[in-house]
Amino acid sequence: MQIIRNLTRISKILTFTVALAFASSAFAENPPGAEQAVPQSASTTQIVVAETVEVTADQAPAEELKPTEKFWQGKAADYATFAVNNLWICIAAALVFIMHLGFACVESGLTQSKNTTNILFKNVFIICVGMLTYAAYGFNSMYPGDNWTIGKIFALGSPIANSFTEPDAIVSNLTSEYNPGYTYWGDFIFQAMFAATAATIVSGAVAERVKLAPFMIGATLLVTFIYPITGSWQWGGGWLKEMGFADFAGSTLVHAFGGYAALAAVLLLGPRRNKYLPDGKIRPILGHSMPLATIGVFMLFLGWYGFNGGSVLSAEPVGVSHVFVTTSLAGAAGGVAASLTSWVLLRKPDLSMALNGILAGLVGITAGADAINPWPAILVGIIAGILVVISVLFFDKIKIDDPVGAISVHGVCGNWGTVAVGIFGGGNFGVQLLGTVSISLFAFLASLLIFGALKAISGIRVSPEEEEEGLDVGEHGQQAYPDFMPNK
Amino acid sequence: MQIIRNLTRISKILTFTVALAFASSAFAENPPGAEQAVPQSASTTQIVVAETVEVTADQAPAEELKPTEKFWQGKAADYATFAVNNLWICIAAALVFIMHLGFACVESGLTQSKNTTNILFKNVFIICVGMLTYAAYGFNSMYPGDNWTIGKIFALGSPIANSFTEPDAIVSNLTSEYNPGYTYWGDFIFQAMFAATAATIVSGAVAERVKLAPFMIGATLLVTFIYPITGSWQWGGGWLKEMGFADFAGSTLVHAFGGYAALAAVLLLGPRRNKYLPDGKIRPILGHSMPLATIGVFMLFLGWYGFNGGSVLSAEPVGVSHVFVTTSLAGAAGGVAASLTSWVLLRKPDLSMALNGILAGLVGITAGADAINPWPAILVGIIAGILVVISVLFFDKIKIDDPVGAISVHGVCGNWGTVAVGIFGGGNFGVQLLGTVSISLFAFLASLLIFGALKAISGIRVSPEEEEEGLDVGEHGQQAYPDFMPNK
Amino acid sequence: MQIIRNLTRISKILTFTVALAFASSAFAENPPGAEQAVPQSASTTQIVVAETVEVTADQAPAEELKPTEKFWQGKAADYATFAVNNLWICIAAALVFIMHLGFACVESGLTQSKNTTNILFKNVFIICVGMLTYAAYGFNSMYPGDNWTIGKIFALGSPIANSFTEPDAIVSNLTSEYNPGYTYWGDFIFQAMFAATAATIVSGAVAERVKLAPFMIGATLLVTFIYPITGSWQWGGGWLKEMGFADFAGSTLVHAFGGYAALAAVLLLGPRRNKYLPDGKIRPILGHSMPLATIGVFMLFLGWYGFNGGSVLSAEPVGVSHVFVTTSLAGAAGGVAASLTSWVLLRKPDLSMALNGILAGLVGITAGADAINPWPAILVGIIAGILVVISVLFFDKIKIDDPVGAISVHGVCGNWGTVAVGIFGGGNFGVQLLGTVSISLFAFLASLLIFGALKAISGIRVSPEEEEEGLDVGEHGQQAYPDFMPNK
Amino acid sequence: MKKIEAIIKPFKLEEVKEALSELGIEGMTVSEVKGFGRQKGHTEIYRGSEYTVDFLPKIKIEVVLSDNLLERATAAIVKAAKTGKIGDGKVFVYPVEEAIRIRTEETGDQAI
Amino acid sequence: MKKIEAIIKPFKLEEVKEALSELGIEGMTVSEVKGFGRQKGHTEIYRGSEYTVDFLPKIKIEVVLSDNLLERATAAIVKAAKTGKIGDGKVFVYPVEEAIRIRTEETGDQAI
Amino acid sequence: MKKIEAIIKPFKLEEVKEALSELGIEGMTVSEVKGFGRQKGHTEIYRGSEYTVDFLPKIKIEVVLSDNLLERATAAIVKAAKTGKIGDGKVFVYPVEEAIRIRTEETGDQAI
Ligand SMILES: Nc1ncnc2c1ncn2[C@@H]1O[C@H](COP(=O)(O)OP(=O)(O)O)[C@@H](O)[C@H]1O
Ligand SMILES: Nc1ncnc2c1ncn2[C@@H]1O[C@H](COP(=O)(O)OP(=O)(O)O)[C@@H](O)[C@H]1O
Ligand SMILES: Nc1ncnc2c1ncn2[C@@H]1O[C@H](COP(=O)(O)OP(=O)(O)O)[C@@H](O)[C@H]1O
Repeated sequence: MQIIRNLTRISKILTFTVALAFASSAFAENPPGAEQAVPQSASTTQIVVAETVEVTADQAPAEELKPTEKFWQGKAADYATFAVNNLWICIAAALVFIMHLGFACVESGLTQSKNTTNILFKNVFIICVGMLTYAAYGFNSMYPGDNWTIGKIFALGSPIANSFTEPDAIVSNLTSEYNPGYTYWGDFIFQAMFAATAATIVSGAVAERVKLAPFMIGATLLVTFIYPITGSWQWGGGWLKEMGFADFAGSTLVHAFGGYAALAAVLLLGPRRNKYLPDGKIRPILGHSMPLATIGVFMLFLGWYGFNGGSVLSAEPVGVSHVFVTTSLAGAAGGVAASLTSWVLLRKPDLSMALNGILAGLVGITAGADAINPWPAILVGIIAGILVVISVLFFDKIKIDDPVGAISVHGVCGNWGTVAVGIFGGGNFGVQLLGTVSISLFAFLASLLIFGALKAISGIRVSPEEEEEGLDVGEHGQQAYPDFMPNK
Repeated sequence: MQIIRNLTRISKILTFTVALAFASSAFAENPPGAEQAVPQSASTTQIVVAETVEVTADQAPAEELKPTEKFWQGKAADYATFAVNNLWICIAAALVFIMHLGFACVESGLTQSKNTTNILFKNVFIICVGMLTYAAYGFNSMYPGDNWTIGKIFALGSPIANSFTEPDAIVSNLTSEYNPGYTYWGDFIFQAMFAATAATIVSGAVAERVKLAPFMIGATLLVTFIYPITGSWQWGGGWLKEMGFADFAGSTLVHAFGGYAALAAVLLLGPRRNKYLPDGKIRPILGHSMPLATIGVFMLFLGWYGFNGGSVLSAEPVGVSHVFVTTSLAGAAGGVAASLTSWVLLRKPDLSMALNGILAGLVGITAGADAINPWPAILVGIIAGILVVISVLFFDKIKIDDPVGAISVHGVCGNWGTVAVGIFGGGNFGVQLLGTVSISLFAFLASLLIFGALKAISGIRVSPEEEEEGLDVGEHGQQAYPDFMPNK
Repeated sequence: MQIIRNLTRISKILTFTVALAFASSAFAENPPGAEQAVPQSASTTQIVVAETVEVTADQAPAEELKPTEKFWQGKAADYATFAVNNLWICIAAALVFIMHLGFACVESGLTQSKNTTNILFKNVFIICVGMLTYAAYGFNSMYPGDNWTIGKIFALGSPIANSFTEPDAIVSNLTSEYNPGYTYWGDFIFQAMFAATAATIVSGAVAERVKLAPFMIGATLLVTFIYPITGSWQWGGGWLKEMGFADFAGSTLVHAFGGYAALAAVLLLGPRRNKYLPDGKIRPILGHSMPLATIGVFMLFLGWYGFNGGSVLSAEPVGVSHVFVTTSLAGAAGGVAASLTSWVLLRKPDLSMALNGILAGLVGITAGADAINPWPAILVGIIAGILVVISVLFFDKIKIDDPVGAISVHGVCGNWGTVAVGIFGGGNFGVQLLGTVSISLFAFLASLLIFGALKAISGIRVSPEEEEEGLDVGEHGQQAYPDFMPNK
Repeated sequence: MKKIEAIIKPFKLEEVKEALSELGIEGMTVSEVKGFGRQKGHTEIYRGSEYTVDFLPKIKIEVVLSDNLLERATAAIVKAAKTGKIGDGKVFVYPVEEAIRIRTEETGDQAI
Repeated sequence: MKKIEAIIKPFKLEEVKEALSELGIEGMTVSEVKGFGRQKGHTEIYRGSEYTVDFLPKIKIEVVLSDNLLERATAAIVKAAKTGKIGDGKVFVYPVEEAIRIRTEETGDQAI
Repeated sequence: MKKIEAIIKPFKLEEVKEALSELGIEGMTVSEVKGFGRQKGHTEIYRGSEYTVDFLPKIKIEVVLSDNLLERATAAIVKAAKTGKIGDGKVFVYPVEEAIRIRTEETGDQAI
């Protein structure tokens, strides 16, 4: 009974939400960037192969062709180029998707086993909800086209289109008229994968003590409303873009954003219990599984080929291959530099630092992967790798407790990577600095506001008892590695 | 001695098997869909680049060109389109391949550590043997072309071609004459990856109690002989296809097939010991590693981009990007819906349910990923996510013990996804229902027959002692996580 | 203070290294294969889309076009083909990258948990340093073009180009003039990923007893200086190539190289303590995590699609799809054959052998994935799968202790795969034998020299106490799975 | 006071626990151990080399109780843990000199 | 000689260890155990089925010491391990007949 | 009857087991413990913060045996477990009041 009543409640809520989105996508003004959006029962008819185009072109009367077929008629080579470009965006989106597994693994590997289910849940939740809210609001808030609400600073979002039915709308959204590199759908899905990343970064920094529900709300707000704002400033064609700011794949827009949002949340939360002892000593809290952390970093590195490589926004050969080279070399240099730095500073080579170093190098090159040449890219990676070790030590020294080094990896190295474009990548140093500082600051303040409000309303930290016992049992009633159990 | 004798025996058996296949592929009638199949020592000569075509076209006499070069002469743009299409099929095949790691991880993560080696072994075995038997029999049974044995219902299989040597055969199998989207090889490998999936689904449901050898035999029979039959009904152009049934990437053909085959096997096997207590209580048997289960689900989600995306059967931009969007959003919606449902119904957010919910959403959208628009796709995912939680509870209630929820995820949500095409994707509701029911039923009955026969012949369940002790030691003499060991 | 002094030291060393590389890349003679290499602040200007070409071709005066745009003018179809080819090389590079996660997981899964951090660190380090030294020296040593130092046997390396600025250099390095399949950058990154593989193979064989620092030095020397030598003999156009040797993707050049380098290192190191008992008994040392090993093998299998598929060096449809088929089937056949062999010979189906068998099949087909037809490919895989089991038993019998079976998988099956091209792939048997023997021998001797020298200088083996206690604590002070810890 | 240490087969834990609860015993401490005994282990092969797993997983239950409960408790454990097959395990009884409940500092029979 | 066996809450280990060190006790052996007691476990739901986790993680500390240290040691443990909340654990004292240090073969109080 | 509890270095387990087997001792129970003692742990650094690993992995062997075997058994354990280096461990001997074999309900020396 209870079950059925609850179920009815859930389905009502969910149906309502979706109905709302439906409604707004159907009756609202056309979403910016989409010509029209009248619902359509099926889109099976959209498939076209250039091959066919030519054949039918000879035989069938032109008026029977579908709009995209008509568009591509006589442009078989352009169609092929568009197909490879769009395919790359889609594959790149899948690669960025797998970064979320990377985050889940790194974050759970570098924390205690009693909080593993919680961390995994948070990461699973964020990527899911991030895609949905980006569809419902974020995409159009971040890429407003000409529909700015407050000139070049803020645009109100709206749901993505549901389908395109008018021939004109089809052509202008689903062919190279929309963009030489991708369809409207390809554009959306690639950007959607990016969106959840920022919130995921926060997840690692607040691990082992943040209350689940407020975190879920805060992270959802961040990814839905805040990330698109700063995103619009640059990639949406906003004020930073107009100033000539350069941030190729998001050292600042994604990583520093996440890093500084994390910093605010960490400041509000405070350190984990018994991390900083009364006598001033720092008690390390060991990560429970190095294989998990390593799997995570390799998954992130793999995903970065989509993150940076896809940001070429086409399969243009020079761009993609150049970005692959700089990304690889900077990541590798970061890993080597952090290994050696930890070896010298900390006596023994620290695997967790080597892993952080790889990520630091990758974050560092993200802003200039297209604009920086391979040898300077290595230098960017080396500096990031050294920087991340020092930064981790520094934050620990000032008692800012970041279990996985997210603030250092994404925040600090995100800043570094962005200004590095001003040094090695032909960017304007001042503008680069301005850009990375203003977005970092905005992310910090927005996060402070959101998590500050949540702290005031419901609290954001679990009880000391729950922290001792672990959030897996406290929040989920589910251990990550349940062992022996009474057998009846 | 013993070793050498055994070895001789193995090599004899294996050589015989391969020789048979060789023979049949060489001397049998040409396999359907392949023009001829005379063995050829090497196929190094097949590589051609459109680039070269043009160059050689001017300089070399036409008669020196290889058949494919000749074919593509003057069609450089079509060649480029064909290259990107075929590349996508190949990459998609690799993505579907990695789903098998996903299954291995989900299934072992959600079961006890004493059965982990066994589950991993089963998954490793199935993907290997599935590819081989699909080459030896399944592919031609599933795609008979015009060679039906019993009209549009059943076609006898035969080995795939070994090579193409006649110019005509080369062109008709290895260019866009075969298919605008892929070569004969690309076609085979993409379909082969799908084939093993159905059997792998069974593996999870029967985990922790099924005897290894009978399982291996049963799963091999299923994937070799049964899956191609139902597959031929739709994708092979059989009776369901003719009725207008729509199942884009296999909500029914792959997932419901696997789910109902699993149901039959589970009914024959019975529940795990001490799962349903005499007093009517259900004793949960906890999965031993949430990180493993999470890695598995992310791998499956990643692979699904190939599963659904590749089912466009070309790199056609609108199709691929649309499928990426619907697949992503439905998976995400399933995850969120299942999380919330478990939170409301079961008091706390259950990670294992969130993971099942993602898979449910993905299974749900698989039939209509091309035909359903993004917003209804979210609705399909939400319903699948709610459905899977209720279904898992329901099967437990009626004492059908499915350790990983395979019947609910693949069977029930496979059905749902298929009829959803009749609701949101322009399909005929009646035909959709008929299709999903008839294939589910056929899979159920075939599995009942196969595992029933195995049960009668050799038994399919391990002894209670082995079940207590774990199948890792019982079947493999190999623990998954061996701990301290005498040191001499 | 100490920290700052150390830091200064590190940064000095690193800056110096990079400066050196910069200098040499800038002022050295042009690297072979690159027309010129004057540093350039940014390469943002390189992006071109065929689409644009056509548009601008009509409107803008030709002299304003960038060199690549000019090059592609009027060749829209060739541009599309080049884009898909180059994209495939880049994606293939990413897939090969993930093989390094595969190695890390297999090696750590098949060894004891007290050495896990150490193995992970070695694998992380090797892929990072391998890419860097390949950029600094290896690429140009392996692909000398006409710049051989000692005719067709040895070429001195040099850093890769930093950028191309002269229009001629841009065209000749970044368009199909460089190669129909990829740009200079694509070429480099794909080859760089291969380079580290050989050293990684060694890592597994010497696991659980090798001293970290000497291993790092030895592996770096191997990958930097030795691998490019044997590589140049074939892929660089050296003496073996001229003799008609065939090794498509490196059964010998990569795998046997790694396997025999490993053999030399293992001979110098000796077996793990208590592995071979005084009474002649062999004490097995169990791998600590089967899931980790399984994840590793699946990652390697996935990566192999890039390793072999990318070695087509273009997206040519017949080549790529043929290679996907032979690679898949041979890997599958290896897995099945090894499972059955271990079942017959060793009483129970051994998962670790099934996993080794898959790798054996993949290594076996690597030399002839393009030239061998599907059915013989299965035979190659079956033989590799049987061979690897026997070989593992054999090496144990003669007391050569290889914890993960690397010598058998990569060495022995690498040899087998290479001569198999002489049997099934149209290669000359004698030349195949000569090629695989000479490269295996060279790798063995070079490794003997390097690790022999290191043994003489610093020792290459940890102390017996450290071996008992585990290298994780000894070398890194970091357990892989730290458990309960005093809480203050 | 006495301490009972029972080494039992892992899947018997729940039954033993319930048998003790029925006697009014409300506290016990349990750990995972490996047992070597008459129940011979099994010989396995790993990558071709034979080895014997002669340490089998067992559960150790420790209960401190007052003398008057001793007999009934041992009997209950024996009854609940018995399968009749080799390897069922042992019950050992030790003298205890003192017990203290940390929370309340009660001692003796009060503490257990 | 006596043996103290203390079952404590895991996060109290370090404090207890220090308390003992201050008394000059230089050796102890520690293991992870699961405790069942008045501190009731929690009821959880896994995939829809309820179950009770009534074995809670505890740490067992074993110290063998000379009789004259006994009182101070138990007091120190009780003090360090106490939170006042249910589940704080127990201290049990057992007689020890002999102790040998393997390295030196010293026996009795010398050995500990 | 007595109970011997030996804390030894992990890699000595097999030798101790064999030494005991040679005396005709057919049963024992083994567990993984962490030891704190004169053998100081090591100081490590994790992400920049120093910490001391002063709980080192040890193996605990428990054997209940008849009084007449006691001397030989302790001697055998000491001999087999000794490396002469610090941290070799301890042997403790406790009184046992009763032993019961669950399978047969035999008691006393019969049971062990
Ligand atoms: N003398 C002993 N001292 C301590 N533990 C023992 C002793 N003998 C047996 N055990 C424990 O009891 C378990 C069962 O004993 P075993 O001899 O295998 O079978 P049974 O209990 O049927 O006689 C062993 O695995 C071991 O843990
Ligand atoms: N009679 C007993 N014998 C052995 N261990 C016990 C006994 N009673 C309690 N314990 C151990 O002490 C722990 C704490 O006991 P509990 O009754 O929960 O709370 P408290 O210590 O506050 O009385 C238990 O978890 C168990 O490990
Ligand atoms: N008083 C004690 N009570 C219980 N266990 C002890 C005691 N003293 C030492 N141990 C155990 O013996 C182990 C070895 O002791 P340690 O003092 O390190 O070296 P040694 O055995 O050479 O004197 C310790 O790690 C601990 O497990």
